[in-house]
Amino acid sequence: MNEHHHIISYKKLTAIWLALLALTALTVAITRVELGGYKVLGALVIACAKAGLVIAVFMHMKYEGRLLRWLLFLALLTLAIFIGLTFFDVLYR
Amino acid sequence: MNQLPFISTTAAVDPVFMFLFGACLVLLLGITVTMVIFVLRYHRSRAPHPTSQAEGNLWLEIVWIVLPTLLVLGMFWYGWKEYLVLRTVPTGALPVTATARMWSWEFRYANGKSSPKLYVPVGKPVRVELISTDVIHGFFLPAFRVKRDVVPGMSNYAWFVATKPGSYDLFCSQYCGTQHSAMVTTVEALPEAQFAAWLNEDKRGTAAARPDGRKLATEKGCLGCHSLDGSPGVGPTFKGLFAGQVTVVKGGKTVTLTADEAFLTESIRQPAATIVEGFPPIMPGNPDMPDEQVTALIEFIKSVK
Amino acid sequence: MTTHPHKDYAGAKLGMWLFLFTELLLFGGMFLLYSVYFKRYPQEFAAGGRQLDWIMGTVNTVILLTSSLCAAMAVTAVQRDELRRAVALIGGTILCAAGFMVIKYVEWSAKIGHGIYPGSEHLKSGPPGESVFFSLYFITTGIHGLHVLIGGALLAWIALKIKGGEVNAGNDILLENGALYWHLVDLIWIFIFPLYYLIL
Amino acid sequence: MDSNVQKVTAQPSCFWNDTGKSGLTSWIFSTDHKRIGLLYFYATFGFFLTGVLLGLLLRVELMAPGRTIVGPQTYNALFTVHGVVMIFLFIIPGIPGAFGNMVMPIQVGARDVSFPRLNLLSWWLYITGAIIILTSLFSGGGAPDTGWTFYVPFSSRTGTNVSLAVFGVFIVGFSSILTGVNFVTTIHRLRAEGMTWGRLPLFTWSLYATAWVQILATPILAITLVLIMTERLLGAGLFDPARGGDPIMYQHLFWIYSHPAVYIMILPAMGIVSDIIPVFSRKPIFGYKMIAFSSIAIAAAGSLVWGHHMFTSGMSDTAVMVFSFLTFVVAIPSAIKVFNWVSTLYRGSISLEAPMLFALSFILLFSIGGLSGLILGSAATDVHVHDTHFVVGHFHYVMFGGTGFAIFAAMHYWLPKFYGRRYAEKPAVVAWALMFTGFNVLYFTMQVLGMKGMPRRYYDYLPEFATLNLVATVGSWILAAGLVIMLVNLFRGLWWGAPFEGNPWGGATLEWSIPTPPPTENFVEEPTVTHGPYDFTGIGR
Ligand code: HEA
Ligand code: HEA
Ligand code: HEC
Ligand code: CUA
Ligand SMILES: [Cu+2]
Repeated sequence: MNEHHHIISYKKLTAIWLALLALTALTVAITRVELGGYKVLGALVIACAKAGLVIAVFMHMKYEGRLLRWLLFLALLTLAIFIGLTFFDVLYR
Repeated sequence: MNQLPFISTTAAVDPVFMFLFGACLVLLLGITVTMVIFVLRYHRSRAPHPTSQAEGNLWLEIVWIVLPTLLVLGMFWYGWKEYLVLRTVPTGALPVTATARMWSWEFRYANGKSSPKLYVPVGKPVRVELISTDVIHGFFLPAFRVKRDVVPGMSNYAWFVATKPGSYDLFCSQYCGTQHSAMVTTVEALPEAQFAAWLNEDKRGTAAARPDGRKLATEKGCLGCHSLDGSPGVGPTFKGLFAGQVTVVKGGKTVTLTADEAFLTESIRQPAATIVEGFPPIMPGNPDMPDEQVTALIEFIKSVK
Repeated sequence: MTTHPHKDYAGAKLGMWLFLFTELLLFGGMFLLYSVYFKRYPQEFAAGGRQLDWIMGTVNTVILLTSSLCAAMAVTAVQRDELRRAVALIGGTILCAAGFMVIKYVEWSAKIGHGIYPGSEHLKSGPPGESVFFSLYFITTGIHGLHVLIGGALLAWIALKIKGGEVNAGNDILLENGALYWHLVDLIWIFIFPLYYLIL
Repeated sequence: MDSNVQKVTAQPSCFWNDTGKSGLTSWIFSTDHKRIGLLYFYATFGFFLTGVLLGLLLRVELMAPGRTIVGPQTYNALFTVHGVVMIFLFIIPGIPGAFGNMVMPIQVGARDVSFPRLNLLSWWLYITGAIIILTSLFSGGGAPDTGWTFYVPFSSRTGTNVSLAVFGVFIVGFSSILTGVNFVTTIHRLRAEGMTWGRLPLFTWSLYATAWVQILATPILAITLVLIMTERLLGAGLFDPARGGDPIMYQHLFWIYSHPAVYIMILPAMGIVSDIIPVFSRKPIFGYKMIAFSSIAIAAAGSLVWGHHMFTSGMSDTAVMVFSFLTFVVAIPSAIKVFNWVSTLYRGSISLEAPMLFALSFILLFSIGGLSGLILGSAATDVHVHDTHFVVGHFHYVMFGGTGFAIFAAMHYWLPKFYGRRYAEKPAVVAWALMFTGFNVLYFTMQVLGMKGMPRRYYDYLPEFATLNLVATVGSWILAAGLVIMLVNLFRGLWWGAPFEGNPWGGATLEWSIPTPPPTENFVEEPTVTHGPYDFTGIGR
């Protein structure tokens, strides 16, 4: 039954962890300097990058089949649409 | 009938109804008749075996995707276009402020006059500013096809024009509690001159005439919650209230007070400050009520023994 | 109970992911509210964010990332049949969870001590946006904290199963799913952190 | 109930006489999908009868203006509880929980669902939630009086027991989520050899689409309900305008779930109808692919239209435009389905037995309801009919006339399969005729009332609405009479009626290929599927 697994080495996991810490430091750094609206954008982009790393490696998504990836995309898209459509109200009121 | 420089809300909306109902009726009849014919014609007694095993037909499918799409887009567009009429107030509209509270309406005019019924001049558009002091209500004029929710903390509006004199229903359409269905009043459309006379007759609240407490209690909706005969309601009964003892929750502590004038005044102006034990904190406040009205209400409460 | 001839490994994983989607949307509702109110009260949100302790937030982020690393490593360990090490790594995760909760507790009590909590008099008298910010903060981090507790308990239970030999290299789906749940908790925090602590 | 069916269920492996265990515990702790399905069936149907009784009381109160039998506060509690019970305890769990559980695993050729114990947990969560909801009626400040929509700020202020009721709904929501997770996994993973996506019965397809809505939309309801509780219990003020909150945001969150929820209600019903019509016409369904696709399309597009409940709320006009447009988009896949069903009849060999009568009346009643939905979807007309009895008429047409009638069809179609006995045909047809008539008298009248301007949730009304309200009330009695006849006939038949063995309807989906009632393990050996679900060649009748 083991053929399902792609075993991820400790080394690789540690490397990802270091990258996540570095990104955390980066977010803190860019939100300390005055960038106006960009810092919101920057912080979110970095958060997405971190989320991407966690999902891809820690959660093994990189090694899953296409189905799961599509479904994850579907779930995220749904959330984005819920938020997006609400803004048709919020922005134009 | 329509000599106005703008179209009335009724005249804007009704054709949309006609079009939609017409289209729906045609579709419904078409489907029903086809179904009935098929059922009769291909009933097992007449058709013991199916004579077709067709699993689909691409062209038919395309036709009945494309045609409904076009129809439906037309419906959308027409409905949206006329909706804009409801949202665009003609210039020079008469401003009125409608205040909704549990469970009564109050209409206030530019000159300070206020009234529990909405008086409007015939032929002149009216813009109603919608204000709620507590929960969401709905401002609904079926005769004018107008409806807008009255949301606390939000400035909504509606407009309409009465083309004929008369009395029209005004409902609260958004569910707002026990007496939701009693939150009903009327629009009184008067000929222009008559309306002007009404508007400028002595203004209640500013004129010398002392307000009538019982009438006020009815108009302000007090009696929707407070009974006069001791029976329980949404709020405590007025009967025997004055000078009696009341247990209230004040700032988180339970205390017993005497219902004197100061207490009644506070209860009317800022009911949230002291909540009578056993009742929900739902009474709308009246911070801007003129002093003489408060006095009149208190006099009235005193009289209910 | 019905006995299954064979375990459906991929099915179990699919089921877990589907469940994670529902969690994602649950928090999604809070993020929706956040985005709307942030749009409406940018100043008040910035002011509110400045009142949160970004150092504690950062420390908590590091702690959660580390806990996630431990959880991911535990999966690797079990798959390599290094069961002892797996249990130890799960222990690390739970330790981090505890540390996270302690810091959260300190933060919350500091705020509550200052009279800042949903429905407090302080917030009622302050600017409207501030009350909204802190209510969102408490509810979001509260629900998140609840997930940390559930995730910690789940992993502890799985550690017992590893010790008992029920979860091993040949049958590790339980641990994989437990770890997935834990990563989700981390994932949510990755967004909570900049949105509440940093954007100021 | 075991002993009564013993005679018919002689074969030892029949699921009614499961291994060894007996009595109630063999049911409420069973992980067998058929037993769980029946548990769901009886529970949801029990709540349906509760809700129906409340609906009847609503009508009696509205029979004449003024007080008829209850006071305003009681009336408000009545329609709230009627709505909550009908929506959350009957119609949403109804088809997936009951018939989905009973039939779907067999239809895909599986032994059970993917997570049988989770399935049992779903049922228990459902029952727990239901008990909490019912407790809320008799404790605290009394039965909730907010309407099933729980709009703030009213729901955060009223003194009635809203918090507990909301908590109950929250639990029920979890049950719905778990069912969704279970079904998607089952359909992906447990299809038998040869059961390709193109051979899935349309009922299973519709459950698949429904399950996705359950998974992606229900969590939003969960968080919304949590927020009501924090408003009430903590005074969080997230929707309180005095504290910077926005009541309209509550409505967004509520409808983000609750509009897709109406497709949780209708999609499986459409699936039932798509399965029944070909069987009773002895002809393959017309446009299988389009029907399967339109289920997905309805689920997808239906998730984007929630704002149409808020046209008058003060939402921006741009949003009104967007949501009105998207609402009309949903009508297209619905139209595809209706046209395909009708075409299936063409040149078939139609037998008008009870399941078919209910299925065909579904098409009509759903069409009336759906077309009246278009009037609501168009911005200009919705302003007039919003929050009137026109809306009440609309949703009873789609929910009762649509889903309700589909459930009745399913009861006549599938329950005999699981009991091995059947109802009598004549009374079933009489009951159907009465219900169909009463239904239209009741709800069409309501739509007329709404057009004339009678607002909904009105305990009392002006005299001008009196006659029509009386007519509607009489309609509810005709409907009630039909319902009683149907129930008596159906359940009498299931326990004492004529035997129902083999494949009397001549169905081609897998559930008809196994013994009646089904054995515990469904299939003796894993089936290999070689033909489509509506391929009737070689199936005798
Ligand atoms: C089973 C439940 C169900 C279903 C399936 C639907 C289906 C639809 N509903 Fe309904 N609706 C409710 C349950 C449901 N609804 C409930 C419960 C409420 C009230 C909630 C509350 O406030 O308490 C409500 C309220 C409601 C409103 C808000 C009204 C208001 O409060 O002002 C609107 C507005 O757009 C609407 C629209 C629609 C539309 C466009 C569809 C469409 O999906 C319909 C599509 C169907 C058809 C179009 C008919 C079939 C097709 C044909 C006959 C072919 C020909 C058609 C064309 C060519 C177009 N509904
Ligand atoms: C599936 C959903 C469903 C179903 C089937 C029904 C069924 C009925 N509903 Fe329903 N209704 C709703 C869902 C549903 N309702 C919802 C969601 C609301 C909105 C609530 C809100 O505003 O918040 C609502 C609101 C609502 C109102 C509007 C209240 C108002 O706005 O003022 C009314 C008024 O007439 C009404 C009436 C009825 C009637 C008469 C039935 C009839 O079906 C009942 C017919 C009666 C029978 C068929 C009785 C026969 C049975 C017996 C006599 C019992 C026999 C007993 C045993 C054998 C034990 N309902
Ligand atoms: C929505 C229902 C409602 C309306 C309308 C309402 N009240 Fe009240 N009222 C209450 C409730 C509930 C209480 C008890 C809780 C509290 O003290 O706030 C109360 C308390 C009071 C009290 C204190 C009574 C006592 O027993 O100590 C007074 C005085 C009072 N109201 C006067 C009025 C007047 C005058 C009006 C009209 C201008 C009015 N109310 C309108 C619900 C209402
Ligand atoms: Cu005010 Cu309903
Ligand atoms: Cu809807």
